[in-house]
Amino acid sequence: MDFMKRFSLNYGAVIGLLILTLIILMAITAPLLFPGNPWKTVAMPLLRPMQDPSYILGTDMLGRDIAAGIAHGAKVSLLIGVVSTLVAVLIGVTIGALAGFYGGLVDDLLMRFTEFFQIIPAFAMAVVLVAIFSPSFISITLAIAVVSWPSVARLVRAEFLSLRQREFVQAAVVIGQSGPRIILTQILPNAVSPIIVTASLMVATAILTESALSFLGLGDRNTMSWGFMIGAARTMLREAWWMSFFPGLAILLAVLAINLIGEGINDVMNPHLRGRKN
Amino acid sequence: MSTAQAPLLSVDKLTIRLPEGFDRKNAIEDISYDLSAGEILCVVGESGSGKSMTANAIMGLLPGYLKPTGNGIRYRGKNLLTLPEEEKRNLRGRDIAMIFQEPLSALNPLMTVGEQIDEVMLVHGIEDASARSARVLELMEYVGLPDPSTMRHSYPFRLSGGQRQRVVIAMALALEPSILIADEPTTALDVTTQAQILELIKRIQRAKGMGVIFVTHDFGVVADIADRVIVMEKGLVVEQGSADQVLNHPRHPYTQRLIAAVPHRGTERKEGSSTQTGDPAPLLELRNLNKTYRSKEGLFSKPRIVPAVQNISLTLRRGQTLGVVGESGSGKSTLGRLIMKLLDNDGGQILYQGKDIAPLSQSAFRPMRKKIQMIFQDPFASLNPRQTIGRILTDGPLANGVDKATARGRAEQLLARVGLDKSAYVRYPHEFSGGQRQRIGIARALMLDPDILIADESVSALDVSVQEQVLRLLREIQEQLKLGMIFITHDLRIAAQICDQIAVMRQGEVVEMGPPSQIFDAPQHEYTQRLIAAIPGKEWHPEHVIQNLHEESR
Amino acid sequence: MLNFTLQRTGKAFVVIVAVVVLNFLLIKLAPGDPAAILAGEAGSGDPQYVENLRQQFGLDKPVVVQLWNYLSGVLTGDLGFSYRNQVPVLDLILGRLPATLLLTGAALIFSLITGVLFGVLAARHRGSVLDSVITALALLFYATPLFWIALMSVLLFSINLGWLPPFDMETIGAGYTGWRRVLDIAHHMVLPTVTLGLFYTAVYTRLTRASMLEVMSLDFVKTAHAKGVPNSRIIRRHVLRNAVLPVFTFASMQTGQLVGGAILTETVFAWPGIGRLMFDALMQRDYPVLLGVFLITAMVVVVVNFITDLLYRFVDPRIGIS
Amino acid sequence: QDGAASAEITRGGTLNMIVQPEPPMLIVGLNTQGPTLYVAGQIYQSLLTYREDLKPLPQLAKSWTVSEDGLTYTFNLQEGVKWHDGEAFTSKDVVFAAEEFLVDAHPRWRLIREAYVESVTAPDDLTVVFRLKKPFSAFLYGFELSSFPIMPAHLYQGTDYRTNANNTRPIGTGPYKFEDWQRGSYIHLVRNEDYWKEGQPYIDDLYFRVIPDAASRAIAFEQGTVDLLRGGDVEGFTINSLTSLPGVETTTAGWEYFSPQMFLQPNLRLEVFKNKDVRKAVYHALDRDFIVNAIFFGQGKVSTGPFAESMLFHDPNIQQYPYDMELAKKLIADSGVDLSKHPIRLLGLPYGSTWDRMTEYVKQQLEELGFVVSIQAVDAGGWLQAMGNFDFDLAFSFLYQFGHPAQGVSRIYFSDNQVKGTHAGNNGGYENPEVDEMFRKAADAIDEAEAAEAYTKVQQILAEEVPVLWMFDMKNTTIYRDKIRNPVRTAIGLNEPMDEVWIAR
Ligand SMILES: Nc1ncnc2c1ncn2[C@@H]1O[C@H](COP(=O)(O)OP(=O)(O)OP(=O)(O)O)[C@@H](O)[C@H]1O
Ligand SMILES: Nc1ncnc2c1ncn2[C@@H]1O[C@H](COP(=O)(O)OP(=O)(O)OP(=O)(O)O)[C@@H](O)[C@H]1O
Ligand SMILES: [Mg+2]
Ligand SMILES: [Mg+2]
Ligand code: NI
Repeated sequence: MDFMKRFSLNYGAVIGLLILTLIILMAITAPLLFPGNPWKTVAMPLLRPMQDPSYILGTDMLGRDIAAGIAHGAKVSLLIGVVSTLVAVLIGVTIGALAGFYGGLVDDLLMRFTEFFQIIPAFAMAVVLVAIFSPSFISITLAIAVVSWPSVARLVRAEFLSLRQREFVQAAVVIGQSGPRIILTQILPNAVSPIIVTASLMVATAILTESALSFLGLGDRNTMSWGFMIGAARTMLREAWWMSFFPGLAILLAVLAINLIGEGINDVMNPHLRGRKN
Repeated sequence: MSTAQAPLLSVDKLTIRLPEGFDRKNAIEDISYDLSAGEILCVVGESGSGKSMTANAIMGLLPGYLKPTGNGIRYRGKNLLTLPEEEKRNLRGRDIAMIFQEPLSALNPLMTVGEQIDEVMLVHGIEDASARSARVLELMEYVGLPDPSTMRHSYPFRLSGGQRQRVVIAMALALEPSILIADEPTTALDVTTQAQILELIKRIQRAKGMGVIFVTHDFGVVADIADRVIVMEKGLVVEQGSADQVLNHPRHPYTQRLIAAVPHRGTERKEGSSTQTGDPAPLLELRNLNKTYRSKEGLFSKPRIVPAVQNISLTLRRGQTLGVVGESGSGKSTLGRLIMKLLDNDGGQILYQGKDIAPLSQSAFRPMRKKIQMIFQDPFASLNPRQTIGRILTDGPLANGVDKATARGRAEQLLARVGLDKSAYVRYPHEFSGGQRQRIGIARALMLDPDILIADESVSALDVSVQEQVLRLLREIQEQLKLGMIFITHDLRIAAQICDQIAVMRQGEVVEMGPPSQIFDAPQHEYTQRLIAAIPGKEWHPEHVIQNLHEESR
Repeated sequence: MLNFTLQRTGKAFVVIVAVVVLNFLLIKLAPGDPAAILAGEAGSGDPQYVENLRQQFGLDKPVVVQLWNYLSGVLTGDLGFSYRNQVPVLDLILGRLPATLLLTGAALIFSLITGVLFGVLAARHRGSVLDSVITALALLFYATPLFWIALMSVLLFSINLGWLPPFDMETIGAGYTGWRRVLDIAHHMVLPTVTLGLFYTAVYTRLTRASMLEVMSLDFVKTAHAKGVPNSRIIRRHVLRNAVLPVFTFASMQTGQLVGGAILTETVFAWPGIGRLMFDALMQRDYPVLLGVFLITAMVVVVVNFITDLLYRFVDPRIGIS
Repeated sequence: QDGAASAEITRGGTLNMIVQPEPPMLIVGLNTQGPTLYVAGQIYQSLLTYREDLKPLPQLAKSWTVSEDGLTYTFNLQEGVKWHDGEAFTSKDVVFAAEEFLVDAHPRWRLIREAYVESVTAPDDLTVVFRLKKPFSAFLYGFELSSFPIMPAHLYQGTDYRTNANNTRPIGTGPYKFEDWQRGSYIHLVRNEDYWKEGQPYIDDLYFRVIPDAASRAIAFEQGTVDLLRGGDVEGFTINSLTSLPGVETTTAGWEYFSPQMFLQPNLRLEVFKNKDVRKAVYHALDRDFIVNAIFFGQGKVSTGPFAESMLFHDPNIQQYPYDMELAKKLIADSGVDLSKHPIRLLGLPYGSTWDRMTEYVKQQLEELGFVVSIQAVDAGGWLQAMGNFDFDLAFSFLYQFGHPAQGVSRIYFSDNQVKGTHAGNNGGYENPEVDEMFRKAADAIDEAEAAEAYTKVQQILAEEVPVLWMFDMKNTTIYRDKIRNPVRTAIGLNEPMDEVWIAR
């Protein structure tokens, strides 16, 4: 496909895809590579990286394998990133589409509603939500989704506002299609690319938010995640840099990869830039 | 100064390669022409033929990845292709100036127009601020801008299209350049404004003895102002010569084709033809229709009120084509959208076969929609890029309860009817040309067996030759199906070609109505008269040229 | 102008009331009885003691009544009383607000200046090595967790190099006054400002670059070229002015997020601002304070947006008429 | 400490400390949290303080006598004591505290007064007499600042204590006066010129700084921004590295009165924990040496039973439960309980990363034993809530023992002290009439030996039944630069007024 070809010419995006694939592979194979529980004490505490070849990234203060933690943590970080983004996109698209398509009072009400969420700092809101509903995979995911949908809603609304005026939408009205049908079959498919771009960037932000929550001690205590690892290691930053360095690097790489991919998609889909490159 | 005979500018075998993956290899190829001082050289050709590219190459304004090659562009002995950037910059604005098509986007929205005119002088080394300031006033006065001392402090958005274009012209004239390049400077303007701007350019050109390269696709404009003409097709110059020669004795078949397609009088339908075949009962009747736009009323801000349609009463019969013409903003589209019920009216009635559809709610009206269909203006925007032609065509019948197989059969039938191959059914819009897309649009409207067809500027976005084909198709269809058609256009010449009746609109009101012959030959209203007077190229009669050609070939 | 102000104020009022109500109800959903917690903290609490506290907080009344009491208090400028801190909420917040405003303001300015600067540089030298370096760095900072940068910069600049103080807003007990104090605060501000701002620097760099490229493709830039305006002047006079407007709008919308980021920064750098206050209040179930912080933050955001709008109207002549 | 020694004392200087977390207020009468006491200990005083072996020492009470029958306690107050606003401190203030202020606002004094105190009177300005309904052997152990804070009657009597305007400017009798409080930043106290101990205190300014991040606090000490760290200010492993800095001294003394003990509280209302063998198995499954050494970096001492080692009446010769996973598994196997059928929640203490590590460790061990465990994530509020509502399966908790078992220990075992809303009652639901009886007997005993006998007995029973799993006695290390002299002198450590602390040049 044309899209694939153009995408493959974008080096950044290809590198991003490569890194992300590796991370996903790591998440999938974690139970095979590091069987058993990543929480388990397996060696001497505070082994430096490479000090013992079977623990290449070293161990933490309880003698847990950092490499195992990173491999197992990949699943949580990615899952929270993806699921929260999906939820946010679902809410955002629904609200944005309704507001943009129907306009008028509906738009006014929905946009005011969106403003409430936008006016409160997203991270503060996430912190409060997670603290109040006690940290768990579900509460963290939902909290991140709840604070990140407004940007999707605004984007979708803007897209709908402009697409609604487009002649092919008017044509659909003229031939007698119903509102919901027009939204779903005429407008939405044409708004998909900016949504995909935003969503891909949101996954990255969600991973960062999750790690920041964990850092503040608001992570899910029953699952290993990168943010948790940094949060747990931060007090020992000076004594055992590797404990926070590697999970930090993992977050950095994952977020970077997703951003690169997102930008790649953007470049390929954005007609403005088409033909300028290469 | 060089000798009088030596051309001011000479373009010699200019070629510009396009990057991989474009529709053709070269944007322009082996272009050669000369421009002398004191002449207006018109460049004509269809969209994409390379007119703008040539102009931009002279200015050195091509994007970095497009590299012009060839023997050179010589201006007063200097080869512009090899001139260092700084020297070229110095020439721009001082020796060679340029005017663009879109007057709004050509001006920086955040600078006053005075500042922008002033800047040309400033960057070319005129240090004396008061001298510049005086010159700004003088220039604004000269291009006919009202009250220059106030207007210089205005921002572009406060000016009308015509005024903006005058500002751009003032900017171009600031340093009395010897060459002025105008790239379709009037295409975005109303006929009346266009006439004024053309007049202005002609006047200045005469007064200053400038060489002007005027890019256009409108033969009427060419006829009005050109000294010499070059015709371009797909990046090649196919014909060049004096205006008389090219316009009246075109040699190249492409030129001939273009000229044959120019809308002109004489092809009008015979008056009364429709009333004979038509149903005496009106198909559609508008009574005192009103629509006023109100900008969203804030809690405390007063709303902006635009009366777009005022007290319009019209009657449309079966088999009749009703033209609606008028300047931009006169409310033509609003009228069309009201009839389609894409907008709610404020007052009056819309009687469809005697039944008032105005008060119906959207859902109540939906089952009736199929009877009133529309052909849109932009063939690129009116087809959903994510749907196949088949889907686009069958969506309507499906929404109206027709089964899939029937709809498909009808779609294939109609594709043939509008002159498209069956294989179009599974293809996507971007695989078609503009003219073909407009045919698809027409097919879509016909899918539902409408009684009334509304065409809003349906051919304005098309090149003349394509425009002509689509118009012919519409006429055929109308004659066969005996629909009632409302044809909205800003071009009186086109309206004259296809309509039985023409309504002239101004500021939401119909000021005059009648058959084309009456509108053209005996316009009653002062506004209509002005419109007619502003039509470019009235002195030139393409139909005669064609006739002559026919006779020659016989 | 007055109309505009009134209209905006009206709208803002509605939004803020909604913010208060929404948060109030949200907090009511929270498990964890503030009275029980306060009692627990005090050593141990028997039911009578807890009940006394509940009564004092007004927690024994129905939620609607509590909401009404709170709202009517807010309307008269009374944000409630923090029983935990034994101080009126407003005093508590106002005492901490300047520090946060200082920090976030500085971070905003820092990130805007650097972001716009780098964005312009990258756009001007589009496709060059400089562009690649700036774009890559922006991406890197965009992807790095804020707290991680904070930790690392403390490690490097405070501990290893000893150049910058790692925490506090000023040298406590030094008793500096006047310029000496300003300098001292500035010295303490460097690290938190930069760490908080870096992410936004990255954001604005990318935004500015994109916006510049977009504007550079517009017709009036072509006109300017055709006028013979030198490149640098085109960038400065024509492109930049048009390109930074959307960046500023975006920045103003981001002020709220900056306060969110301040929670992390204030924690690491012991900055006595409301971000930290909010977090502590949350952890201690000091709900009046939490609500107050949200309210004040919302108001700050609204005010900032309002000012930006006014400025926008000032800078962009197109707005304000339609 | 006088004579030759005092000649060397240098006066002046500033002492920088850390208060963590930032206290909500400084009114000890209304709040007796650690941070509040730490700062307010310099502002307010109480009648007594305690020596490291928990023997009572005079503070605002110059001397005291106890009647033969153990029912009358007479305190003679110091002369010339003034409140910071210049008013004289008198016996009226003590009576106000005992009869009004603390009854309303102090959770522990309220209970003691209700159960034991008949009247408190002031025969003259410098004498206070407490008359008891029945003997209470621990009575004299409840008169340091956290148990019996004394507030100025002339400012508080007849007002709403919680909204009293003076709450923002605490007025006490202590060696330092409140100067200013930049919330989120620092609290500043200055020398009380009119302090009742002639020539004291020696230091001019005290700064208590708020630094929320533990790592930053360590840096602050290292860089010399602060000179003294209290136990808990920095993480365990940092203590070791800070201790090795030149010119730094440490002490673990000064916590004898509180003797905090960390324990694991099974909810005995749960079927699975009703089984004594399961409790014992869990106890055996935990390597408490590992916890103390690896997780707490030596900041603790494995507990031998319900009484902390530094407590009065501590008896080490009771049944012990050393780490033995095999034995633990065998106990479970023998008991016939299928642990996998009883998934449990583990409620951790929300006090920072070290505590999180312990929770994670215990979870691992329990899972090895066969439990299905999920960690109940809570913040401070959530923990108090869960404990107070008995909404937990297995919880970490801790106990301040307040100098005497009758003050601090018995409360978590009394069958009738299962009160919702507090974390420091009998939250596990333990019921044993014999234990109740023994504790009562010991508390009411006038004779020391009689009390000791009852306490030994009760320790034996508890050790056999393990209603809670005593993990370790928390060790709090005070770290300070050696120029700080005399920082810790009594069993209440840094809460003691620093009127004899000085900074050497
Ligand atoms: N910036 C560009 N990059 C690449 N190709 C371009 C660019 N601009 C134009 N072209 C291509 O060059 C050819 C000539 O375009 P040009 O703009 O000169 O046409 P034109 O005759 O001015 O048409 P129109 O009447 O629509 O303005 C076309 O095939 C077009 O697709
Ligand atoms: N949605 C709208 N809201 C407010 N005013 C509008 C709206 N649409 C059109 N107008 C205004 O109503 C008037 C008539 O507009 P309309 O589009 O009907 O004109 P038109 O004759 O079709 O012009 P054109 O030839 O440019 O298409 C114009 O002044 C226009 O600015
Ligand atoms: Mg062109
Ligand atoms: Mg129109
Ligand atoms: Ni003729």
